[in-house]
Amino acid sequence: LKAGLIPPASSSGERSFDVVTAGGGPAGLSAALYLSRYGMRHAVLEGWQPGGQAALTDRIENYPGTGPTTGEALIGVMRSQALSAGTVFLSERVSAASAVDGGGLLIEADGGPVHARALIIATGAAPARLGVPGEEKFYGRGVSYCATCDAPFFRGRHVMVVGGGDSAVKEALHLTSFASRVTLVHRRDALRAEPALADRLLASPSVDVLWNTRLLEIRGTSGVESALLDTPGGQSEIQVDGVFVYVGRKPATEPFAGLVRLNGDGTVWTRDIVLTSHDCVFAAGDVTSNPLRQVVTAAADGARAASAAWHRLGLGG
Amino acid sequence: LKAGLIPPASSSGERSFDVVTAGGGPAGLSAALYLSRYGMRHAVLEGWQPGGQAALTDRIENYPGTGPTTGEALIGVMRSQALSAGTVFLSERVSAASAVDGGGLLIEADGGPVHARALIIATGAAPARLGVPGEEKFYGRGVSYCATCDAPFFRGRHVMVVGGGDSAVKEALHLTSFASRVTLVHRRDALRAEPALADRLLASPSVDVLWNTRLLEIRGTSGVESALLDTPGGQSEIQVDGVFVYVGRKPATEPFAGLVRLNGDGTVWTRDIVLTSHDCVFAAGDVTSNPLRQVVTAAADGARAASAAWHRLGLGG
Amino acid sequence: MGLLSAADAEKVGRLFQDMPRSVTLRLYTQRLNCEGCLDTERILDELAGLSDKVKLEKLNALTDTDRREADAVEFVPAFIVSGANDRVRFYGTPSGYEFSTLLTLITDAGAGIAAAGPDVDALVSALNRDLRIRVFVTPTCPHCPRAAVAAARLAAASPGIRAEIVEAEEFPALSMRYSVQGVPRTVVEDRLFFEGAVPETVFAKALTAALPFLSEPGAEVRDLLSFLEPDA
Ligand SMILES: Cc1cc2nc3c(=O)[nH]c(=O)nc-3n(C[C@H](O)[C@H](O)[C@H](O)COP(=O)(O)OP(=O)(O)OC[C@H]3O[C@@H](n4cnc5c(N)ncnc54)[C@H](O)[C@@H]3O)c2cc1C
Ligand SMILES: Cc1cc2nc3c(=O)[nH]c(=O)nc-3n(C[C@H](O)[C@H](O)[C@H](O)COP(=O)(O)OP(=O)(O)OC[C@H]3O[C@@H](n4cnc5c(N)ncnc54)[C@H](O)[C@@H]3O)c2cc1C
Repeated sequence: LKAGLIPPASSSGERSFDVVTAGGGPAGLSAALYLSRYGMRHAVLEGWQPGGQAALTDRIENYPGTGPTTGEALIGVMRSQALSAGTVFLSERVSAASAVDGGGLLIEADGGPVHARALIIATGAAPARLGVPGEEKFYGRGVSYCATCDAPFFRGRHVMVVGGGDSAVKEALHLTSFASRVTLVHRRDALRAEPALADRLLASPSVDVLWNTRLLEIRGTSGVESALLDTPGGQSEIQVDGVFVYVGRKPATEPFAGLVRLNGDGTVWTRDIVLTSHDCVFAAGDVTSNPLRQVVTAAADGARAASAAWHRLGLGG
Repeated sequence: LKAGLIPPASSSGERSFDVVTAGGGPAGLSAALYLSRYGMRHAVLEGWQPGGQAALTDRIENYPGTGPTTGEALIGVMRSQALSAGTVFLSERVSAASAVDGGGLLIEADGGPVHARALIIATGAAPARLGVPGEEKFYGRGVSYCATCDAPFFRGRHVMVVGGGDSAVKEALHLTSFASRVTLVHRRDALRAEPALADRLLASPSVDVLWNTRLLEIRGTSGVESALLDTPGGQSEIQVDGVFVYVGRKPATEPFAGLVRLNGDGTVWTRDIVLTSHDCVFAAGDVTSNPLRQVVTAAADGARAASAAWHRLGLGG
Repeated sequence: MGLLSAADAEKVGRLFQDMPRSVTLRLYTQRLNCEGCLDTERILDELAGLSDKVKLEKLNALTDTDRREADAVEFVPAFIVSGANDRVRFYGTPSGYEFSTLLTLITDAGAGIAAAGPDVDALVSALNRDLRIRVFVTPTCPHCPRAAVAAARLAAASPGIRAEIVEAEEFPALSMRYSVQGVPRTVVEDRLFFEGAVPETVFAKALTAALPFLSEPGAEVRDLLSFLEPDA
């Protein structure tokens, strides 16, 4: 077993901590680093995607304080900072969390219950689905939500990217190194992505953009063969070998729906950045509605949640 | 002239930008990086302390994503990221800022007026003074706000540190390598500093702590000779050769007092983390009352302020 | 063994190689009674070894007295960073943050970088006397490089100004004479002082305002930055 991976047992044989952080993305890792420095007994339940969305990003140029880097490298440093400060990592997913009568929280995870005096929700978000016919059927066989992961399968092929925000544009750019042609389909007439990215995309010779266009259906037999589009000039079907979907993210808050108040879009309701409707529960990063969803904002929220938890538990004078 | 140091003149010969950021600490540098990537015409008026407080810190261990580093190195990377993304830096201090009839902001700086459509206040904070007799008189001659700078003058001497937070404890620890004896004076009965630091301090044989004690006066002739204290046992005067003051920070908001609403403690009043009482003015970092004052939180606030300014000016879809 | 890592040495070497003109470090040392002399010589030797754009001239403070007097060198170790002019000197062993100051002094001299702008022009034309600026620094002081470089750039801009960077710990008597217990502390002509670092333009503006005070006879000492206030 690797150091830091062994769940410490409490006297009663249970797994119990001062603070549990759900989520191992930048928000969770930063919270862990701060909690360790505060000297608190704590564990990170990092779910099934250690490192979070950031770890899957090819190139990060806008994290202040590191030069351009890969998501994997940046997250790698964050994780090892927390590890060497004493964080316990459990690769388990939280399925439910509830308040215990008389105080404390009960967290249900893959490996059994975990007890904590405070909880930090940093479960981030997962890609939103388009909800069109064929999307579910061809997932993993031409439909993807992660260009960084799947681009190599489309070397020399024609791929479609759906979306117009930062993620769609970044990943479309990434795909140009693999695919022979990238068609970006966007339902508006301008990109929402930051100009530094958008300009690069529009200048790329292997990219064409279909404005004011919606994807209606993904078609094929064993794999993706074509896409049916609703364009300003009417419906049209074009041949593609793959479809990459970047139409927003869905916060991973189901396990906490009974514990804390959620906003209409499923994010955790917060005030003062990290406080939730429950005294001993804090939230950080993409799982909240805090403005701007970036690595640096998630990391800052994580630090703030750790500090708030520390003060809440009365260990910070 | 170095690249990035030349103020661009607008058609009318004035200095005019989409966004001006006041302050060149982590908050201002991060804002600049994001503004550059958004493609906005902007300048940083970095005041007299380029890099801010962080640049003056010897060792930073808790910035997620870099290993332990020096403030100078961390800030150096942040600054060069912004520079290479196209930020204009002016080493000027803002003395006043006001709204112009018909829209826009007029910012008075050392080099003359600057016009902007939006302003980001990221002027951080400076060490707070105790306000006791002798403090002003002996500044630079025994009274200091920077142990890292001045510790060597107190080799083998007895110094006093006033305060109980992270900074006081960090700097008291630093002083133990120079002074023969360090007396920490704290007005409460417990340290507010993070345990990783506090434990190290309390374990140090050359440190003694006077709890529930206030410094009343710093005395001497040409330099510091003694400190008058108010202790639980009554007033007492003890001989010291130097006094290092770490009793919090004073936000640098005077130039903006007429432009935006301030909180009672002088910080800029904000909602949604970075919005101020003026539509086109944003605030980030230690100048706000946002919880936790750290490099990572300042950097995140800066990114959020840049994003808010971009959306406000209608350039973000 | 080198003081710089191979990677740093390469970086610094490249920085020097890119300088438009070469720079000579004129070093004064003596064998006896000089704690910092050997270390300073090692540091400068190493820097001079990185590029032929940086030359090191070694003088003996006790025997090369004519040169020493011509250079007005009062203490050892001392070196003059000589590019387009001879007006910037350093007293003491440049280590820690002072090492980064030294690198900037060299690259500034090699690129002819000087303070500039209307405030600096105003100072240069108003200057009716020579000025000696002393900046006291320590190796652990992160603000100090900025204060030292500002003084050096003012000196580079004006033939009447000489900048002396003083390693405060190495010259305790001198530090004591100016009651230095906090750095950076900048002292002009022994009569004006300020703590901390300000941009060159602000420094120039304050100096211009303070020139009449310096011309008055007397031993009164004043905070230079107080001349910036409108009522001063
Ligand atoms: C394609 C793409 C490109 C991007 N590029 C950039 C960029 O260049 N710069 C930038 O700053 N940002 C970028 N971002 C945004 C950035 O990745 C996110 O803002 C950031 O990762 C959010 O961090 P987080 O910790 O809040 O959540 P996440 O990174 O989403 O991490 C969530 C964590 O929670 C865990 N988890 C989920 N459910 C559970 C559960 N039930 N129990 C336990 N654990 C759970 C997951 O395993 C994961 O570890 C990009 C995002 C995408 C999608
Ligand atoms: C001794 C000490 C140790 C610390 N250690 C750590 C640590 O280990 N880890 C950590 O994360 N944080 C640490 N911090 C905290 C961290 O340094 C601050 O939270 C951070 O620097 C705040 O950034 P900021 O950009 O908001 O403001 P600042 O860093 O204060 O920067 C303010 C900027 O505004 C400029 N300015 C001021 N007035 C004006 C004006 N009128 N016009 C124009 N510009 C102006 C200044 O020149 C400066 O560039 C430490 C702080 C101190 C004092």
